[in-house]
Amino acid sequence: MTQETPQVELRTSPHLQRPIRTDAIMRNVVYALIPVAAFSIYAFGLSALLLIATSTASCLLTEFLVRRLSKVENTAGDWSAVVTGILFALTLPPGLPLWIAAVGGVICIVLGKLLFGGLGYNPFNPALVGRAFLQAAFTVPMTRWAAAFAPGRFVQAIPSTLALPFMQAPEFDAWSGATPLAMWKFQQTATDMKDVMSAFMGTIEGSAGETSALVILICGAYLAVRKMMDWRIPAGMLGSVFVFSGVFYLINNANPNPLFMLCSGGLMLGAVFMATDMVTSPTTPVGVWIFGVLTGFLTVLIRLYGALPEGVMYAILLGNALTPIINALTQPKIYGAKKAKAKVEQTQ
Amino acid sequence: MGTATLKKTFSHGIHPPEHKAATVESAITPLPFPPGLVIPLSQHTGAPARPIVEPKQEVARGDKIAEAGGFVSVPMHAPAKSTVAKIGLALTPSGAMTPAIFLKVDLESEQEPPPEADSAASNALTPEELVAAVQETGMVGLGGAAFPTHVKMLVPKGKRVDTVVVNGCECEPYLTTDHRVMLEASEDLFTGVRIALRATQAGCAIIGIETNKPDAIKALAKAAESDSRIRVAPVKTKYPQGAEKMLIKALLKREVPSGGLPIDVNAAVFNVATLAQLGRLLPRKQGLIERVVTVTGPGVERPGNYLVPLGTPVQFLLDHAGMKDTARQVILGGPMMGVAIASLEIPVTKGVSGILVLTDKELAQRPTKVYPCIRCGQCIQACPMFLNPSRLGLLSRKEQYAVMEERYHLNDCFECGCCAYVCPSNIPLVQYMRIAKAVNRERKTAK
Amino acid sequence: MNAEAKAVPAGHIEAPSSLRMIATLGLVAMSSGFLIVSVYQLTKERIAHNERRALEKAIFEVLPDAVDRASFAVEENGFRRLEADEPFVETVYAGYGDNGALVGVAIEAKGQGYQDVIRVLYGYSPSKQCLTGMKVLQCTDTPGLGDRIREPEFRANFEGLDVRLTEDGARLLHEIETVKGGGKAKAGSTDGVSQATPDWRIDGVSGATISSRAVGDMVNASAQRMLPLIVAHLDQLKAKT
Amino acid sequence: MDPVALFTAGGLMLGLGLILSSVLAAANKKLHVFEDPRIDQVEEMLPGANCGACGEAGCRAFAEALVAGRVSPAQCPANEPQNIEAIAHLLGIDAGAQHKRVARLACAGGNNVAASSATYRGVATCRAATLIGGGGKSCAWGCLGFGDCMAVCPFDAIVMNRNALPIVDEDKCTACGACVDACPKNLFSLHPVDHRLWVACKNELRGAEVRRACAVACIGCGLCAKDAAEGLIAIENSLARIDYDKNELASLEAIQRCPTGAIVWLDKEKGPILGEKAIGALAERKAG
Amino acid sequence: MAEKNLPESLDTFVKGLWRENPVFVMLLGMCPVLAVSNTVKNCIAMGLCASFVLIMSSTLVSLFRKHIPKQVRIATFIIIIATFVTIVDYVLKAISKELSDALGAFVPLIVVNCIILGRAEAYASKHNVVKSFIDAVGMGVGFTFALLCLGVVRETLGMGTIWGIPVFGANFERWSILVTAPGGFFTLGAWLLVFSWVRERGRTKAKGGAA
Amino acid sequence: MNPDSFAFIFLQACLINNFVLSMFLGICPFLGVSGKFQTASRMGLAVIFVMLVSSTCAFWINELLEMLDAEYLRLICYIAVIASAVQLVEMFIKKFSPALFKALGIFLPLITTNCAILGLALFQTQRAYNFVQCLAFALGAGVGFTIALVIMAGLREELDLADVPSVVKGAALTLVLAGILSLAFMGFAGIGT
Ligand SMILES: Cc1cc2nc3c(=O)[nH]c(=O)nc-3n(C[C@H](O)[C@H](O)[C@H](O)COP(=O)(O)O)c2cc1C
Ligand SMILES: Cc1cc2nc3c(=O)[nH]c(=O)nc-3n(C[C@H](O)[C@H](O)[C@H](O)COP(=O)(O)O)c2cc1C
Ligand SMILES: Cc1cc2nc3c(=O)[nH]c(=O)nc-3n(C[C@H](O)[C@H](O)[C@H](O)COP(=O)(O)O)c2cc1C
Ligand SMILES: Cc1cc2nc3c(=O)[nH]c(=O)nc-3n(C[C@H](O)[C@H](O)[C@H](O)CO)c2cc1C
Ligand code: SF4
Ligand code: SF4
Ligand code: SF4
Ligand code: SF4
Ligand code: FES
Repeated sequence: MTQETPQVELRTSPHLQRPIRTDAIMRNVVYALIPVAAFSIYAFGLSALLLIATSTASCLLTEFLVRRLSKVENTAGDWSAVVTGILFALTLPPGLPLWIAAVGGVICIVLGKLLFGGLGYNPFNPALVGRAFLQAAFTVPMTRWAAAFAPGRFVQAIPSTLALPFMQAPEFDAWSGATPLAMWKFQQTATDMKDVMSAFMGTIEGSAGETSALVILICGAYLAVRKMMDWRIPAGMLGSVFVFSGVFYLINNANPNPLFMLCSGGLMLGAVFMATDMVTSPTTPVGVWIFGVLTGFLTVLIRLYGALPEGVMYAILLGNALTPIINALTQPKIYGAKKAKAKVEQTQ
Repeated sequence: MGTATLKKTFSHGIHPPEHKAATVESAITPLPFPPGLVIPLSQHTGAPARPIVEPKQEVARGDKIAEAGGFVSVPMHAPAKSTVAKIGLALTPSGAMTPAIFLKVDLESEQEPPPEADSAASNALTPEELVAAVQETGMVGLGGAAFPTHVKMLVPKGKRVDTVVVNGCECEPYLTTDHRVMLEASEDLFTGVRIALRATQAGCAIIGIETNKPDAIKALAKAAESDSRIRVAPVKTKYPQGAEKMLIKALLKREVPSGGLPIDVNAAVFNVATLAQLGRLLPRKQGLIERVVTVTGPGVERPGNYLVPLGTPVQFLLDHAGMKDTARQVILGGPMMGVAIASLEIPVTKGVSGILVLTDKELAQRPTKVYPCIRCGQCIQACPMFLNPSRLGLLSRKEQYAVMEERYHLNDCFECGCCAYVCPSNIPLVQYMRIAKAVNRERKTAK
Repeated sequence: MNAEAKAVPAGHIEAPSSLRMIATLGLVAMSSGFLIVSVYQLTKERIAHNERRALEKAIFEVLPDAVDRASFAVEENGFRRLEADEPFVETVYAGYGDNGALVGVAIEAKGQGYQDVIRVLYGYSPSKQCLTGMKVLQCTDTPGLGDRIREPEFRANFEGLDVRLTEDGARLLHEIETVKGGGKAKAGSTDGVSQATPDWRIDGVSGATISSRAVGDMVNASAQRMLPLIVAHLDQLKAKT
Repeated sequence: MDPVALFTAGGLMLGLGLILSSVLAAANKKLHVFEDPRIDQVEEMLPGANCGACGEAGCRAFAEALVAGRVSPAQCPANEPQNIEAIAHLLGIDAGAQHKRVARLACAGGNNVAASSATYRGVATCRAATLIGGGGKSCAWGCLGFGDCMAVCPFDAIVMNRNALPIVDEDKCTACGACVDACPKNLFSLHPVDHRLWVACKNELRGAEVRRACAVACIGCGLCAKDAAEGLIAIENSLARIDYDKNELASLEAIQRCPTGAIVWLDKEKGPILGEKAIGALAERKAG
Repeated sequence: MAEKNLPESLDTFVKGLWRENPVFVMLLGMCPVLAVSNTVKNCIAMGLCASFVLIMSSTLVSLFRKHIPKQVRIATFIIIIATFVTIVDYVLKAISKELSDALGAFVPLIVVNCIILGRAEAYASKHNVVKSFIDAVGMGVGFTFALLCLGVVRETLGMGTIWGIPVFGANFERWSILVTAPGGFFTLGAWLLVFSWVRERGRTKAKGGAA
Repeated sequence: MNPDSFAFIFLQACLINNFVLSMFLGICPFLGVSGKFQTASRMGLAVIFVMLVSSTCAFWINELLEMLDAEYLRLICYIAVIASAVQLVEMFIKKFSPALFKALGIFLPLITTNCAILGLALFQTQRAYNFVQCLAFALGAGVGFTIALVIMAGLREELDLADVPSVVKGAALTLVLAGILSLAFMGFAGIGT
């Protein structure tokens, strides 16, 4: 007895809605990442381009195929896999064999995301899960850094890029470089303002995307202004790195100076694009600050006192792990809360 | 007293587009009588009214046709000269069938004019008598909740009201009834405010008006100069500024305790339309038989503010205002808190402040695809009650309703819709809250 | 039927006498004691033999010319001959050649690696004033990475490593240094490959810089302390006493 | 073998054993909390579904209640008969009589016969839909068909049929009542299986008003009451109501002249049987 | 349902291997499974050691089950188990130092392996000697099987070898994560996933077949 | 930092070589009791306590056995004494805090027969720690176990609200989480050297 005339619709209030959808947010993150990726390609040439393309394709394809095979609604179109793919590529050393990047893409999406139910439910940042996995699985290729701005980078890929699947890549002495942080850690080179400037402008070695602090900051600002990113997290994280490394620098000035700490390594990329992944960071206003400060502190701790030169990835992953607890302990005090009661609730 | 200069407000909240231009200039115009009226016996919060008429009985305009079913209840009056057709079940916006009096309107004969005001008599009443008189008018809150006004005016023993807050915010987009009332019935409004002051024995009254109604602020501020107890306070234009808890916070810097009432912070809140109606009805010993309704939205051809006899079916009202073919959704109330109705047979009741008609176009702009919560925290930063809608939504999805209540203050949510408004993932958060509340309520009564 | 069913709980409620508990447990414990001690006695010889063999194998590996060895406990000023190896006593092992002459000393060094403590044994030839070899005894660093300090390429670094002492014999002339993979050839000797050129540098393992540096550092620290002691008390070791 | 070692080992272990057992024995006396061992035994004989159909908070609680003698074994509807016997045997009590009860749905308005007045969009559960204008079905009492009852049934006894109406499998249903609680329209109730005469409608409106909403609704015409045994059926609120105290008088006669098919005979094998008149009316409707 | 027709003793045995596999189904004794499964050789050694202890203690417990008072039950079981573990530890050390070094502390830790105590508690103390023995053998084999499942994956991918013999050629890029701690967790997680997927498919198939 | 110092031993046992996440000790209770945050934190406290008790027991037993030249009885003595000590604690809790007992349920006995507890005793002996070092080790191991347990519980409670695919639900999910956590803890490698 269905009526021919179109029926009225019943929906729940509110009947007005802000017109920004989740896929649009993800798409805008992709836009914001394009300049970062472009700079990376400019610095490392063909290898970086291939790396980004491979990893993005791998992430997207994995998401699509797994969803298809498990016969649930396909979510490959929500752009989040693209974000993961690009960010993942930007954390990898240029010159990494492409097959490893492709494997990493699968790990990101499956281990980092789909096992937990997909977008929104993953407790850890998928791109970083992928990177941490690769770091532990293929440590040698993952810690081999290519020199930036090598001549001929646009016509020729770094040879190791094209290693056969599952096979070791050849050494690439001719192309090799070292990150400023590793230089400091393993060669005890001092760091001065010149290094700070080059790290800020991006004329240094490192992961594909950890090169120009300036470009990353500008792109981050775009997202923050459009309210698609929580500015408090990078602010907290960078601020905390600055303060803690400043303290250590004052105690012993063999430690790198705080500005160098800010601009070097993956900190900028991590603080602006990865710690801010809303899925894996706290939601409460206080929690967001705690998260920023905590990840910043861990970064400094690992960089200065750990075995590894760089700690951003581990710091963010540890922050992710603590996020549920931070959230639980920082539930906002509600309007009209009775004071004593609020305390009891918060400890739950 | 003049207006304060600082814009007062509360924390969090949202800024939806206002959409008020279509009706803000349209003066209140009376609607003709429909052939049939439906008077549900329960159009207010509290016990239903008890009918005191029989089928086939003839009633005059303004006659009492149902008496209050208790203290938290109000009587009903006939909005027109008519015959009682039957006492049966009628559909309510909630979808349930409730008892109602069906009236067949006598369209032929002249409707009696309202009686003359007798201010002197009403001014002589004691607070207790005043409360009883208010109840007799059948007044309920016209701001939306339809809570019997006399109950709020009766100050319980041991409590005290120092300030009467008059709610002229009208923060809901699209709606302009309160705005028009403030402009067109300021005399009645001030009479009403004085009644409220007398009944509650409060020392002063503050009329809170959002800054997007400068003409109303100006007009009322001028009128308020004559009475030192009454002043006008502009408040920031922000949704849900009109929610009483938010308004109290903005004007008095007090927070109504969780689970408490305005009276717990020595305040009483009344909507401007409520007090304007009261100021008009009480001196005349008249009952509430009509109200101002904003009929608006892209699906309406002649949007405007209509004075509508209570019980008029929405269909009749929309026929009068002209409903477009593309209309697809009819909402009683504003877009943020209003309820979509399934049938146009539903009558306009005391709590309906607006009818919003949306078309295919608006619905198409709101796709139904729901993404998972990405924990962006937008909702947390929007919720004026400082709840955690993200968590509440996730819990509700997994049917952990008890946890929502025990740990996440479910019952403090007043369903303003800010969270769902900002949610990029299109999660029906308000609906999730309602489901949880409904289930919890059911479980409690089952116990 | 019913009576029987009711009897079930009754039986459970009654607590067993404490005496029975004590007796049972005591008996079981005693039998187990006998059993264990028997097995221990039976396997003791064999286990000691295995351990000795493993140790000797390691010693002879780092002291390629040795065929016999003797253990000495390290003391304040000199060494004390140990007839049997004692646990938890700092020990060096003197190695003797075919003719019974001292060919070198094997010394254990340990230090923090990437994950956990690394223990190595290295051989020192007092006559040649160089190291003769290194063997990793314990290393839980990442298999495939840190583990590569076990590989011959890395161990080759220690064969012939220059550990001359200063004139006064108080410390090493050159500190043992670990340089980044391939750095040795460039930075060290002029011709880069010659084994004959004395070198005090160790090539780090690429990708396991930390573990390899840790080995270098611990050998350095140990050599700084032990070699002067050995040189000073060489007679004791030579005399096997 | 070294006798000294042998002696040391034996002695040490004996001492150890003695000390331990003495401490444990003492602690056992001082600190023991008694718990009836039968609780565990009984629990093992329960199905472990923790469905709550017995009225206790889960199987463990039911076991405790059984041992305490507060309930009888047959009150667990989900248990196998032999287990019920076994529990009764263990506890030395009577198994208690068990009447097979099942859940019955008071609505027949599938989406082929019942009209809808609005399209609902939102969370796809009956509970959610009810809260928004009643869910958009023309009949305010009718089943919404999103299957909350199916989802909640712990025994998979409910399936939704082609017309989005829940069908209860009498064999699988244990009368746990989960569906009764879940249905926001309160359409389910628990009945002994032998209540076979059934009014599958709750609409309290009358005549044409009802027919607009649903073709199989009870219109309150009273024909069934006339045809049935004296006093078995009464009309209340425009609905036929069966007095199950007189259930033994029920027969297929009552349903024959029902013009809509709102009153049915729920046959064990064949499922709901409609009266002749209703079958005709429905066929006509389909054709027209 | 072929299993139904098996004689009871065989069923008791098969149950430990598959239906009630201590590791994959009961999730017991995970520590050694994760810790020593990085090479196939270790897996087999560990499997044998644990099985020996399991069989001996189950048999013994079952033998004396009527004589052990409830209150000292656990203490007694533990002493029995610890005895056999100590024996295994010494015997293993006597056989091969390399192997006992590779298994490290996990041989003595067999004492607290939840499977062994669990079986003593849940099975041996309630059943006769023959049944307990068969159950213990089944559980032991099941445990070894689970170890091998992990060991094969971890050794081949993580080291490129099986039983120390290279399988992928010299140039293989090893997935060294698999022989480290996270790799252990991931591999076991992956196996559990595979098993639950198989089980789920079996269930839906059974349902589909019945309908 | 001095590798024999209290602080270093504590850090090492707590973060760098976390008992659960990099040494694979105490996996059973880690999988079993990490479902609820509240239970996990209580269990964590119980473990810290039991670890301190057993570390102390083990240290003195070892002294005694070495005196008697009966090291071969080490394992059996450790386990017997620790087991009884914990059983005492268990009875104590059952008597005086039934709520706590209910929350920890069957896992209290599991603490006894738990690799982490015995592993602690064996490692401290193997490393020839003195008494103070033993306490640092026990405290570090206990705190590390608690951290891992509590983090895991937080994550799992969060994932209760997620749409985890049905085949992943349960132990597989916990193991995957543990794997990623273990990866994240790799970042602590070398801290303090
Ligand atoms: C049970 C109940 C009792 C109330 N009692 C009082 C009262 O004593 N005084 C008062 O000022 N308001 C009272 N109210 C009205 C509320 O304060 C409030 O005005 C009403 O719920 C509608 O508010 P809203 O539109 O902001 O939701 C009561 C409301 C309820 C539901
Ligand atoms: C989210 C929300 C928004 C509201 N907005 C308004 C408003 O704009 N104007 C208004 O008069 N009442 C508004 N109310 C109702 C008030 O809270 C309060 O009930 C009312 O002002 C009391 O007056 P009344 O009983 O005379 O209606 C709102 C309530 C809520 C929960
Ligand atoms: C998972 C993982 C395990 C590692 N294990 C070791 C190790 O066992 N030994 C080591 O020296 N370095 C280890 N590292 C550190 C790096 O492999 C490497 O030492 C460091 O980045 C310096 O690299 P380089 O030798 O190429 O200069 C590990 C790193 C990671 C991420
Ligand atoms: C500001 C922002 C930062 C993001 N950062 C990451 C990231 O670091 N890694 C990642 O995999 N996805 C990132 N995403 C995408 C998305 O949140 C991610 O795929 C989800 O974690 C998947 O559930 C980001 C998204 C936004 C909006
Ligand atoms: S609807 Fe409830 S939860 Fe959402 S913003 Fe409003 S008060 Fe907060
Ligand atoms: S606004 Fe929506 S997506 Fe964002 S946290 Fe709230 S519920 Fe989740
Ligand atoms: S949920 Fe309903 S149908 Fe299912 S068993 Fe319980 S009573 Fe029967
Ligand atoms: S019977 Fe109730 S719960 Fe079931 S589908 Fe119908 S309305 Fe929903
Ligand atoms: S096997 Fe280690 S705790 Fe169970």
